[in-house]
Amino acid sequence: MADDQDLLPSEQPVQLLEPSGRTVENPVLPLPRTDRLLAAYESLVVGRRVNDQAGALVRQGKLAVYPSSHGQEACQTGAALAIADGDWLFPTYRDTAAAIARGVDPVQVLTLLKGDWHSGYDPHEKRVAPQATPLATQLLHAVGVAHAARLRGEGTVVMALCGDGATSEGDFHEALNFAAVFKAPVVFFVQNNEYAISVPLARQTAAPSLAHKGIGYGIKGERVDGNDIAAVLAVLDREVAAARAGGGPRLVEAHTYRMQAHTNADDDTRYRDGEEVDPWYGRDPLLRAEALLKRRRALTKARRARIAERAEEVAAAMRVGADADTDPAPSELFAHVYATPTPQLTEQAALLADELSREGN
Amino acid sequence: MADDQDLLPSEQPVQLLEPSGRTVENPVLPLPRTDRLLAAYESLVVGRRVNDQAGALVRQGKLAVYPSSHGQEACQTGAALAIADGDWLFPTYRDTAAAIARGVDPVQVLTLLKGDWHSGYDPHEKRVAPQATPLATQLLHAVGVAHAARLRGEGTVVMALCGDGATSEGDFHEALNFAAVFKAPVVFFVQNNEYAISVPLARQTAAPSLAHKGIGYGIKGERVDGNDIAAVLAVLDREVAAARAGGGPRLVEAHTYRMQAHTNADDDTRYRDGEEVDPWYGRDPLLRAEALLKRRRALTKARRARIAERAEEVAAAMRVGADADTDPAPSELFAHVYATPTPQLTEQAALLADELSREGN
Amino acid sequence: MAEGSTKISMAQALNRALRDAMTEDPTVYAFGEDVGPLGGVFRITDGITADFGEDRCFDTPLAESGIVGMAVGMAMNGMRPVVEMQFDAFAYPAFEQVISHVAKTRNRTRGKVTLPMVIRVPYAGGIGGVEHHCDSSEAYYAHTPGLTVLTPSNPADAYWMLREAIALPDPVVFMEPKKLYWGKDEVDLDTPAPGLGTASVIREGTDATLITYGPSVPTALEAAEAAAQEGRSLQVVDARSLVPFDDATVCEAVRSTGRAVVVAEASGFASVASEITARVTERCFHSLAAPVRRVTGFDIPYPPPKLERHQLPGVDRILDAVDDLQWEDQ
Amino acid sequence: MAEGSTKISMAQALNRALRDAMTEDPTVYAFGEDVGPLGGVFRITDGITADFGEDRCFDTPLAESGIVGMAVGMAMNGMRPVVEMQFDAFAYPAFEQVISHVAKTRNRTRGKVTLPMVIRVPYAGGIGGVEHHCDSSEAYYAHTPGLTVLTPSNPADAYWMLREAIALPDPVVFMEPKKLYWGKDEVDLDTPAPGLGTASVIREGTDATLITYGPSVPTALEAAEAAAQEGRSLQVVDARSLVPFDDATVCEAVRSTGRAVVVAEASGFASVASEITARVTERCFHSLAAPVRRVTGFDIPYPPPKLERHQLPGVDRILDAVDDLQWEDQ
Ligand SMILES: Cc1ncc(C[n+]2csc(CCOP(=O)(O)OP(=O)(O)O)c2C)c(N)n1
Ligand SMILES: Cc1ncc(C[n+]2csc(CCOP(=O)(O)OP(=O)(O)O)c2C)c(N)n1
Ligand SMILES: [Mg+2]
Ligand SMILES: [Mg+2]
Repeated sequence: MADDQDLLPSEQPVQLLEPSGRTVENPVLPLPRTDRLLAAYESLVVGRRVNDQAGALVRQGKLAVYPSSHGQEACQTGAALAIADGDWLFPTYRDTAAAIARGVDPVQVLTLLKGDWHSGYDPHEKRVAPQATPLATQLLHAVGVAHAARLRGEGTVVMALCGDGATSEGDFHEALNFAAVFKAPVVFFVQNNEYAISVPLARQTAAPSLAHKGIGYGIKGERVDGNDIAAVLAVLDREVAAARAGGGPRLVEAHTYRMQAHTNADDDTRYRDGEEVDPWYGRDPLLRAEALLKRRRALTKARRARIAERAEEVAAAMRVGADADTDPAPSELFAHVYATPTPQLTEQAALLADELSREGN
Repeated sequence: MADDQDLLPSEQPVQLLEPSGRTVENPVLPLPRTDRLLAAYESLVVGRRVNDQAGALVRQGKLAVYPSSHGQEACQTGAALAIADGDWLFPTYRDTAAAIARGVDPVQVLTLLKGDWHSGYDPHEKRVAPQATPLATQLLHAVGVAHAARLRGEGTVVMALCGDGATSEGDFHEALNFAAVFKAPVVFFVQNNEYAISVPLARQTAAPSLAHKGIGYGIKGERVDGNDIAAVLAVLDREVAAARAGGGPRLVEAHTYRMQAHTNADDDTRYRDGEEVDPWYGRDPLLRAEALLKRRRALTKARRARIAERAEEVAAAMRVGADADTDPAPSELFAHVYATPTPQLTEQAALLADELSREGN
Repeated sequence: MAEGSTKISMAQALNRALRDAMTEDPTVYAFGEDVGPLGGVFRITDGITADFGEDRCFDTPLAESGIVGMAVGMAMNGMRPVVEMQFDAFAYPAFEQVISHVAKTRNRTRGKVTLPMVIRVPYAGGIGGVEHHCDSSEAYYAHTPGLTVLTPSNPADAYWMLREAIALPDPVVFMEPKKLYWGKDEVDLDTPAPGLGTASVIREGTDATLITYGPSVPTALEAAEAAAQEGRSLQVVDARSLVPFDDATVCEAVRSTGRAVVVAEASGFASVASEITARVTERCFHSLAAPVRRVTGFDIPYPPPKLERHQLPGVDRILDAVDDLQWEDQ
Repeated sequence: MAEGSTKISMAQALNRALRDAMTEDPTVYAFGEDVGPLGGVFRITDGITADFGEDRCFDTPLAESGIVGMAVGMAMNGMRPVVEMQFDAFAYPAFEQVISHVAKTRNRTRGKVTLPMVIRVPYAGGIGGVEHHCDSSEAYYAHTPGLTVLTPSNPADAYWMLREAIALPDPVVFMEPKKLYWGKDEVDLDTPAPGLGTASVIREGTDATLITYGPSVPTALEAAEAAAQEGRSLQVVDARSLVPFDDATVCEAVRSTGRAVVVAEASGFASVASEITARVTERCFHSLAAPVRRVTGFDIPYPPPKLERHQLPGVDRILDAVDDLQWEDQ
């Protein structure tokens, strides 16, 4: 049995960059290399642009719903960049930017947001699971994917995301426990953004931190400043490597903040003050990364321009995608329920087809 | 937020009595007073007798099923004796001896074991919830009872029992979390008897101990030698007092061992060796308590005789109860589904009554 | 609550019912996810925490089994919890608590422990919701002995049925058709409660009977209106209470017309609509001029927003079914 | 598996089916509570860990949502998990995983992610089990689009149906009537599989049709035997596959006799029996001389052992229902 102290998280969330962008000395975790930080910065900019663009499309009535990760882009980016191509990412409904950072086609993520279908990309293509809505349920799927890979002797690691609220669900518990018992190579990455819709963290847990949940499963817990991309990357890199090396699962809690309402349908003025939100603008993950890269003169004008251009390309694609007529055919309703439709579904599909033909569709 | 070290259990399970019955010095937890230990000893003897008698009745075909707590009597007794009359006990299917130690009529517990009805005592009478079968579900009920009492300003504490296997269920997690967030006065008392039917503890958890699960909820965890009645009482007394004083919930793990098969229907030779079981005979909770009390000359011959007599009375009552014709009336099937039977049930009851009258019943 | 008749939405009616119950009975407590300061994602508990205090209406950690399980304990200990499941599909984590305890505790204890509690479930579709937000889950509960399952279709019923549900000594699964939350209607608070377990003939008619409930009620009424234009007189029955089921009212209605269509949004297979069809047929067989037809959701997962209209029983689909009722020999 | 015909129990047949599938397909994995060294509380996985190794058949921590959720992930990643829920009521903690993921993943991903997995559920009563060990939970699954729900009634069907279930590219809830585990019968392994989704006419008859499945099949056969003594010829259909449902076979049978009784152990309200009654009536209305009758469990929680015989559809209750089929005008 592990010495229990090794399983507890560090006393404070790991931080490698102050909000000002100045670096923090850390005896064990070095700052990621500059080219990696540059790539991460690009992903942050794209992520922010995705959030802004989706928000605008919602306001224009072109998307049905959007849960923004504005302010959480360092978590989104870090989760995607810390894993290798053969690994898997398990995102939630809020992790659109993570899926895009992982390479999922931004237009394909619109399928869900436009209300065309429940999910729009092939999960096997980039090894990104469908964005999960029922909270914490996907964590168990992540364990299953990891366990299957481990049984086949593959070196796959699974990055499984969830929010602070989701840690209260029974499935969170069962997932961490199964992963630990089976030594499944999963990094559980909790974005603690202090809210579950309107419910603040204090109503979610009385624990010293969410990372302290690890020890109860024999899992090493760690916590990190979730608005510090350098720290997120450094910590996730270490935990992914540990999981890949056969060390079993890891739990990482990122301290961040949900800057916007839960979704466009939510009114956050009913449960929090602007004064609570304000300080978080000073902790913006983009500005912080930018300040560092500028200080290191790594962010050339040309590079900035290229990054901005990429972000605009993604946004433009989203706008085009949102306008495109991608309405699904009614017959699709019956096409994917079973590999072979049941006799009952065949009858029902015929009924609908008949109705539609009479309507003149 | 609590200092995290305060929430971790002691390095070793608390022990106040060695298996030999010799006392162990403990700087913070004194040995319970002798009269209390005498009362506990009586309860241990009765508990053992209940286990033996139930086992015999099963072998005679007079009970449908019995999950024995042989060897776990110190946990059974401790759980019952550590709480006050106004408190509540939430036992599992295995905790028959605890329910009896709490004052539930031994004959009434036979109702379930004979297959007469699902539960045989009035839970409000002694404040003992029905013995729970679906694992860990009762822990949430315990939290609700405690929360209701707290809302009314009552000083009630709830002692909620479960096994090591049950700690893997989502409801265990949700119960501890709810209790912690609402500061509900619940003492969660886990009898870690190393098995969940055939599954050993190592397949249940990779944690340093089950008591290490507390910190993840902000709950103080503690562990105790579950075959040492003095330690069980001392620890539970302390935790009950803390919960009553408004300190919120507590988690206590008792290290014990399931000496017999899971139930009479189980064949434990399929998954464990006799050699594994044998050493536990040397850790018997009764012998240990007896050795202490003898050494202290507290166990007079007369007292022993009285205790033996009480145990025999209980056993005799169980035998009589097992033989009594307590078959429920078929009409009861419809009597307790709703306060007022639905029209559907009234029809169905009439159908059955008609059938039975035609059968000549 | 102020007396007399007012025009309010179903959401407001539910809010008032909860407030009135909480005012009258100090043992009524409301809790769930986001029901506190936010007032619930559908605002059913709007303002209740502010007015009744944080003890009486509060947010819980995010865990539905926890919510229902804690409610069971509170109900065991003298309280009347009213809990909210945020959406239909998010009640599933509580399934074991509902089936194995909420439904069975009275029976388990031979009536010694009763659970007066209400589980409110906003359910069904028609609001453009994404996956998991539009399930019609009533069959799971209606199939489970020990549960009372109610579903109002208008503000007045919503008010009175929630009051009755809270007052009942037994657990109620209270299914709220979320697409009807915002429709306003007169609520006359001087009218006495309808009486638990009763169906209601909400439109008279002589040619055939539409039997429906919850989200499909307005559609059935529309269909009856459209049929009337075509000279066919359809009676509409709102079952309201799925368990207990009001056989007397429903069967009397069907016998009076001799033809029936059951309309429900849930997928049809092994559903409440199957039950109504089966029992009406069993009981009214010789009064029936044609088999009872069902118009239900297809046996598919609830569709994405862009396709949901095909899943919802619509006026045309209902009228097609009515046309199928073998009128030729009339 | 050795060829030819042998007399084995349903438990043995299931064990063989699992072994044969595991031998043929290295992606088949079995896991759950106590299925490893113990071989499961019903010994369905007896000896499999020893013979196939701990990776292929293993015990999990005690958490049903975890078991099903992990199986979903393994199925996503190229495997064919076969998981055991220890008893019917202990599958409820997994309900959200089953309803919101197992049933919906293929549809969610437009067929990109498929879940070839089997959830084995020992179900129903008749074994003197205590509370929570005897639920007939098939309606919950049969009502849920996306699930295939099978239930064998004899060793041969058990063998072939489990093989088919494991081979299917979709998730199957495989309901095993635990009271039939120990009954032995001939299993001819040279006979081809029955074909997924097919009902079976297991006894010919001309006066009325008993439609049944799973635990009630032997009782229905007994009833037919008793009826024959009294000169009444009852046909018996074993539905076997609840989803998909074999309308063709069942309706042809009912039309051939003109009378039907549906026999099922589950509580009747909003059940599979309701569905069968409704659909047979819809489809065979003009062939029916009497309404389709149902003989089901009462709408009560499953009784304690001492009373369970009253809940189980018995020969007399079935014959009473047959007597009720309005024979007077024959
Ligand atoms: C099982 C379940 N219950 C309830 C919901 C409704 N719901 C959607 S998001 C949300 C809050 C989630 O909070 P958190 O896990 O912190 O993630 P965040 O939204 O902050 O990213 C809730 C209650 C759900 N999706 N699933
Ligand atoms: C939800 C649920 N799943 C499965 C079971 C079947 N079951 C009964 S007892 C048991 C083992 C429990 O082990 P543990 O919690 O350690 O308690 P013990 O029997 O050792 O006292 C199992 C799996 C159950 N009762 N409830
Ligand atoms: Mg959050
Ligand atoms: Mg145990």
